[in-house]
Amino acid sequence: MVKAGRILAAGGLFLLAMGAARAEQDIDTGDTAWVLISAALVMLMTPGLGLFYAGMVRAKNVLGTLMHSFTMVALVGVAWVLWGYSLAFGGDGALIGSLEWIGLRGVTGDPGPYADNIPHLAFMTFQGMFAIITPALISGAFAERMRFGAFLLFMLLWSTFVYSPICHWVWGSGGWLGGLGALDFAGGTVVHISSGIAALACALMLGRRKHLGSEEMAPHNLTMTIIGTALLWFGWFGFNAGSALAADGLAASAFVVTNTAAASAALSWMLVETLHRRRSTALGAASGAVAGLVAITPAAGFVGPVSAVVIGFVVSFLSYGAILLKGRLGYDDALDVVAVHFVGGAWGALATGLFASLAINDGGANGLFFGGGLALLGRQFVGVAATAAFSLIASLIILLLVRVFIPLRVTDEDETIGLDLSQHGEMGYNLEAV
Amino acid sequence: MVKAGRILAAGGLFLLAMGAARAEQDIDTGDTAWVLISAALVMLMTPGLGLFYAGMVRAKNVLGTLMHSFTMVALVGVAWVLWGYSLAFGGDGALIGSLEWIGLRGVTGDPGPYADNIPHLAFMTFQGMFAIITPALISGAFAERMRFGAFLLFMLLWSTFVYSPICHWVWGSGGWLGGLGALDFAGGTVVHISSGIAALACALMLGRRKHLGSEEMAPHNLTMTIIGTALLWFGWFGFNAGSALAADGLAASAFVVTNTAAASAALSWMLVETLHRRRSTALGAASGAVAGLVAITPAAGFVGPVSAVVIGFVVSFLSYGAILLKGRLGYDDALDVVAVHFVGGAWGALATGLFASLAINDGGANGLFFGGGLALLGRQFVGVAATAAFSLIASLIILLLVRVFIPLRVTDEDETIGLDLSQHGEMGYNLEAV
Amino acid sequence: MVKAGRILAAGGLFLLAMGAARAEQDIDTGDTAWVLISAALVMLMTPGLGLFYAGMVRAKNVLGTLMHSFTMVALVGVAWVLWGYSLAFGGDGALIGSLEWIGLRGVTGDPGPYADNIPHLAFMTFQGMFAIITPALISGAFAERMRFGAFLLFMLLWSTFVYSPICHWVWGSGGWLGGLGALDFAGGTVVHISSGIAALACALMLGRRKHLGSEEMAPHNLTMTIIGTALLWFGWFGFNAGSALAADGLAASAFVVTNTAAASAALSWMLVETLHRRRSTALGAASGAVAGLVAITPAAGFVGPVSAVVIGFVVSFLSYGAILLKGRLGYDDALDVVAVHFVGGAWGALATGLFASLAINDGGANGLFFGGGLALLGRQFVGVAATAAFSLIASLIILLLVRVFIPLRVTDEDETIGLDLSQHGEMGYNLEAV
Amino acid sequence: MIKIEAIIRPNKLDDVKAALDALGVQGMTVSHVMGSGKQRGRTQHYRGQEYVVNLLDKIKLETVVSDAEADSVVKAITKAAATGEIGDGKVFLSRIDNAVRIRTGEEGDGAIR
Amino acid sequence: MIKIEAIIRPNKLDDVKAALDALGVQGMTVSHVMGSGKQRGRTQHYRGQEYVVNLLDKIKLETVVSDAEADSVVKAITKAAATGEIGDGKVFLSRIDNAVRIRTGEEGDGAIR
Amino acid sequence: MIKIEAIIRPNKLDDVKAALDALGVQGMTVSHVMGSGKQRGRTQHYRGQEYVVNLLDKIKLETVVSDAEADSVVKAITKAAATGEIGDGKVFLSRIDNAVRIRTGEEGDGAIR
Ligand SMILES: Nc1ncnc2c1ncn2[C@@H]1O[C@H](COP(=O)(O)OP(=O)(O)O)[C@@H](O)[C@H]1O
Ligand SMILES: Nc1ncnc2c1ncn2[C@@H]1O[C@H](COP(=O)(O)OP(=O)(O)O)[C@@H](O)[C@H]1O
Ligand SMILES: Nc1ncnc2c1ncn2[C@@H]1O[C@H](COP(=O)(O)OP(=O)(O)O)[C@@H](O)[C@H]1O
Repeated sequence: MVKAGRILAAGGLFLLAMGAARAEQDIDTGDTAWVLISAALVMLMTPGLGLFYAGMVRAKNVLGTLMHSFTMVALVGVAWVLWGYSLAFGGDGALIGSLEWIGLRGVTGDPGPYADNIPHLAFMTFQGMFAIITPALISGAFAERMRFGAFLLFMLLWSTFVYSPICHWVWGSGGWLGGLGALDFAGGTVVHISSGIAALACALMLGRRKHLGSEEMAPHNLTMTIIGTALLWFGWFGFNAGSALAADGLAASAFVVTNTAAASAALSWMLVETLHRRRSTALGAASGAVAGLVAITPAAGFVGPVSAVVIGFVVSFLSYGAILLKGRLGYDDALDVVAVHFVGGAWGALATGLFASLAINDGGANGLFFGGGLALLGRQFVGVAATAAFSLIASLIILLLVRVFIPLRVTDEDETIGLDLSQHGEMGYNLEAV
Repeated sequence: MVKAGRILAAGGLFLLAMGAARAEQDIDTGDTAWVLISAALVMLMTPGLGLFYAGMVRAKNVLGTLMHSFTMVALVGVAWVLWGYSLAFGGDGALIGSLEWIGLRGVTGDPGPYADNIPHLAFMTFQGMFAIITPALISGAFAERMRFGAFLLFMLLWSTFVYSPICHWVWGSGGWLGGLGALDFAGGTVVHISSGIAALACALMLGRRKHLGSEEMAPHNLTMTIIGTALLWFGWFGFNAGSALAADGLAASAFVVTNTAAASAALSWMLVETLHRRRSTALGAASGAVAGLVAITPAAGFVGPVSAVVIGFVVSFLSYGAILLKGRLGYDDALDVVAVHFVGGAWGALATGLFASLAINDGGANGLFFGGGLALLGRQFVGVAATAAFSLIASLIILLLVRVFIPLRVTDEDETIGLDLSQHGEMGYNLEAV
Repeated sequence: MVKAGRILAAGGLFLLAMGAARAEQDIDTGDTAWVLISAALVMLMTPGLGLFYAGMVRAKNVLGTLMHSFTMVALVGVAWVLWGYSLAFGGDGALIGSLEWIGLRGVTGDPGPYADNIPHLAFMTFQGMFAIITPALISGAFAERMRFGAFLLFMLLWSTFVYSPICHWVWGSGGWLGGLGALDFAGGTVVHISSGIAALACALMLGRRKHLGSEEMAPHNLTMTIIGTALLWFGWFGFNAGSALAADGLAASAFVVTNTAAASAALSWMLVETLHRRRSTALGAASGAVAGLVAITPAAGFVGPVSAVVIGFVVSFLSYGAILLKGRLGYDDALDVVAVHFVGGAWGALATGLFASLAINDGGANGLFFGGGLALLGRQFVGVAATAAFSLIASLIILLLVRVFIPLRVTDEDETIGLDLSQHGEMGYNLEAV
Repeated sequence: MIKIEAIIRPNKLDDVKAALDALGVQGMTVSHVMGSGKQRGRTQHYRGQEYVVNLLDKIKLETVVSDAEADSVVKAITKAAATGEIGDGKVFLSRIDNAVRIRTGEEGDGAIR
Repeated sequence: MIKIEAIIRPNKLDDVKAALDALGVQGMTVSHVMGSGKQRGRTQHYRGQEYVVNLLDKIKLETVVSDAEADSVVKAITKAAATGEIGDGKVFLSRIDNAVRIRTGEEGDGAIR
Repeated sequence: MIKIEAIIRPNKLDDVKAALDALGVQGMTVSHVMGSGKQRGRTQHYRGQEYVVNLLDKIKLETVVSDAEADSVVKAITKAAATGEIGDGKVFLSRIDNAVRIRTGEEGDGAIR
């Protein structure tokens, strides 16, 4: 798959546009500023996700849920530097990277092979933030019941053996999915489908929360969820528009469709709620916004604003439907990762095959609705299917493996007491102490 | 009115300074990075405003209040792309834009007519964030009692028939107020006066909250208000310094006076409180900071730092006085939008006529205190008066119109229960669930 | 000490790399965008710090604690513009700046003497954000018991007579510590050691909180502390990578080690907790992240990513140990400023003497582990010792002086009631009002 | 002495307090409780799922009064707290054997006025 | 009338409510309290410091019933709230002299059903 | 059995608990309440508007003890909770007809120790 026009076009057209006075290996300060701030924005998304999730759980699990995101910044933050980046982007293999950049050996402030306009380290850290948030996304599935030690081990393995390979397939030099020519601007497959389907594996393996259905499990603090949504939306500009790897017209275009799809999906989620339940909720508006951001992610650099309105509008119906379906199927994906990230990501990847247009990005392709026929749509489908299949199976294997060493679930008593006290010996709130 | 030096100077002086090697239609990556991140910053202000407001209401209305801001990002986010931008910036009319850019037809990643150094889409989305926050500002006036459906309809109409025209008058090509030569760097009239006076219309039309005065209506969570203030202040750097539309000395100057005026006004609000009530409050420091940010908005690119200290220092006395006056006049502008945004914005616009200096921005003018006489002050006054008069009348008409279809207020019972349960079927906090 | 390579290299190598077409006094838009957004990021750190601290106090002191940070943005924000910047960066003295830039006279949108690639005002405001956060850091030491008036007076004096001089020593033109050739990339001495040791002075002078040890003083809202940590981490990218004063490879390198050290320290704090208490906590992960950010601050532009892993890993053991020691020594540094900022900052400064490498920054030096021998380590030690000694003594003198005019502590009754009601006449939360 | 315990609607607290004030009864203790009874809760929706909350926010107001005052206090509360709609709440009366004012050690009726 | 006051584990509230429902007892008032007794609290750690919290979250459920019902209600609560582990809580019974339904002014047994 | 209900200052809870501990009384139930009485509230200011809050934070501590213990428990509470300033609170005593330990079904005095 082709990430941004940047990567492919790096040796060609773009440089000309940069002005003749710029030497080939020069760093562009504007592009670098944009990629660095984008990396910072994407970093902020992970604690933002923590807030988004933590607001939805019961108060006794608020810190445990925040930790599911926060510790990913720490754990994957270190692992990515030590080996993850090299496995994802090193070498030229079809299936996985190499160990050539282990410990970032040779990755410096000079431009690297993936972008000649920014420091290699900037590209590395921008990518690292994607590697951090992806496993954190999964954690919504097993909220309120996973043992902390098992969680850490699962995530370390998943990041290494699922994320890095898929990332290499799609964006790494020589990666087989990238070679196919399907499009994934900012991580529809790499980030959302991979995590969304891993969430299904987790929900199935961990089982349902105790008393689900009988006890009330209403979100304990939706204001926290709204704050998280705001930070996610804000950070997503870095996620999508930063994926242009340059501060150019393509970045602006990705920025605009990102905002538009999120806005459209927030509205349509409110609409579907009103149709179903006669009221539109704050949680619904937030959920819609996130679903819209997920859906536009693979398409961001390839579609125009009116297409973004449609992509966003449709995703809420699909994700909302998937949530209702979950109720019927009976698995406990506590915070609806499957419905939002897998369903939303798959829709976005396929929608790219419908709405992509060379008028938006001449490094992309035309989708079905813009005269491109079914070719791109087919390639998009292969991307979705391959990513989902691999991530589902590999996640199940890793969970089985972890279970050999540590039980996946907390004890019943600890689940009753909550993760905060049982796993961390803390309480989120002591609002009434003297 | 002249927005930034950028707009007017776009064809002239500025290009020379950019270096000869840059072709005339080239995008500057540094400027683009700055405008894109500024757009992201301004986007963040709207949920920040939601937090600022929501912390001040009672807990039973917290989500309803957050929704008043959050849904603006969604609703205006889509409307701006589909028609709002075109109505505000398309064509050359004196009173309103055109439909030429409807659905962003022709608005691309290449530079547009308003800024030759950045993608047209970047200019569009930066402006879109202003269009989003402006109606959200109004919502503080009718907090805790407006029906959600009526709210949405009012906002859609207001954005289309009040914001877009005023924006065109001031910043659009051919706009009559811009033609006069008054100065509004970042939206004193377009954003703050227009919304601040619309707030008065809403407060008058909706009437007072039940039991105002008899029941205690203390802010339910001032920590939320402080978080919101922090995000507003942070985002305002994009609002004001981003309005330079370039990462240059003018942007730096606007950045500095923004911070300085906010800081000065926070101090002076604490002072006036201490004089009046013998204590300075956190809500006061926050209110002062926001008032200072409002006041410096029109002046940001035209005044120096010491002037900013004065502008900020004075605004708190004016806004605080307006709040006390509200108590006497008896209208229920629940969260003091009139006092902060209309009074603060009007003071800022007039202060620009006092403190503007060609030494700061040679695309501006000299104010009264810098040897410019009364000319600029007079033009500023016309800007304030015209904007306020139009917005007040148009807002009243729209409210009357909306009322034909949907009652503006919730029922008494729903007001007692709160917006969260009655309008959205949710509760903000479930802190004590098991 | 040498701040960034930027400052020293300003006249030399760097300009060549910028491309020949750029005139010597031209502003680079990419660098300017980066420094402006970095300044905004650092601004956000101060309210972020307020949240970090306020989550740890009891609910009755939450606003008082937020005010300790928030009012610094206001107070120092104004003082820096009026005289602080001039005292820190004006003139060529060895010990203190001059009054030449008082009220920012002569500080404009053109480049200044400290950086020729960005507006002087951008440099000024970026530095101003450091001046704002430094005193705010101290406030954790005297949380829950300092009188608000005494607090304001102390901070104004400390900023003027401690921060500005130390800042001049290290980064100011002619400053004696800078002349020595020790390294402080982003403020290990200027920010963290100066504030960390001042915190000790405050803890000693104010005495212990009433009932410390007998009453439970558990953090009232750790979710707030986590939000604060997220904002600190996010903002720290501006703090450290912005200190490159350019959007270049050095900035990217500083960015990467910042994230890496924070991640590593969060993990190692969780480890040391697990070793000590068999559980890792959310407060621990947050504390570790902040300690790691502190430790990497002086080293950020001089060390590589693997060194950052080590620097971060070690700091948690040192800071955690210092917290345990505090329990033994009996002073009440309420929120552990000494352990995190003084100990972490001192370790970071010395670690720079161990891990610095010319391969990372040829404007720096080689540390002990990279073939540089003990020379740099010795210079680093002088920097730590001189800063700590001066700040400790000067802080004590200022406290004694303030005490002449205003008692430092609130009355016993006010301490029981809490700062929010007693100092500000407000309450943070009214969650259960009707 | 009689303990009067009233479960009332949260938004009636101010009115009840005013009514007691008018009788010269100032001492009272108030707490947030949740009540279930005939009154139906509002349904909430979270991501399409329905929650019927059948514990509703109520205020419990307790005041210990002398036997002589009890009757008029109950009347005042009942009048001030009533809306006529289901959910207005109850007043319960029970006997208190003794009361002590902590500050002074006074006992009996003297402790509660 | 008898007031039955039960201190129970928070996570047993739903079971107890169901048991009372089965008896036709719907009126009750519930509040969040903290209890101390034989049950030991979990220790918490904040930056290496240990806090033993010996006040544990409990639910207080109060329901006023007619004398005739009291026995079966106590039994139902006791059965539904028991886990057999220390900390299950207590039920206290005391006499209520009168009850008034605020909405209607009804008194006595008629007020509580 | 006697129910002892004490309304005390929040910051006196630790002292009172220690005093009860000294008497061997460990079982108790504590809740956050708001009290009104002679003590005046602090005024609050929000944007220049004044709020006089006349409901002040208090702690309600309930413990059911045997008739024999009641006197010493009341004395201990009164002593530990007193500051001598207005607002120290009250202790109320009332009769409990029976107590049941949910865990074991024990009744009477045996249920409360
Ligand atoms: N038998 C009871 N014991 C204790 N509290 C009760 C009882 N019955 C009702 N309540 C309290 O009174 C409140 C109102 O009761 P409800 O039956 O809804 O309305 P009404 O009192 O108007 O008939 C309930 O929410 C509950 O708190
Ligand atoms: N004498 C008492 N008076 C009032 N409440 C009590 C008393 N003893 C126990 N409780 C309440 O009952 C709860 C459970 O008591 P505990 O002794 O821990 O377990 P158990 O009831 O199983 O023996 C306590 O947390 C407290 O709320
Ligand atoms: N008659 C009463 N019934 C119930 N609670 C009371 C009564 N009088 C006082 N209280 C409680 O006792 C607290 C202290 O009473 P107050 O009159 O302020 O001081 P003091 O007890 O020192 O005279 C009040 O806040 C309230 O909670």
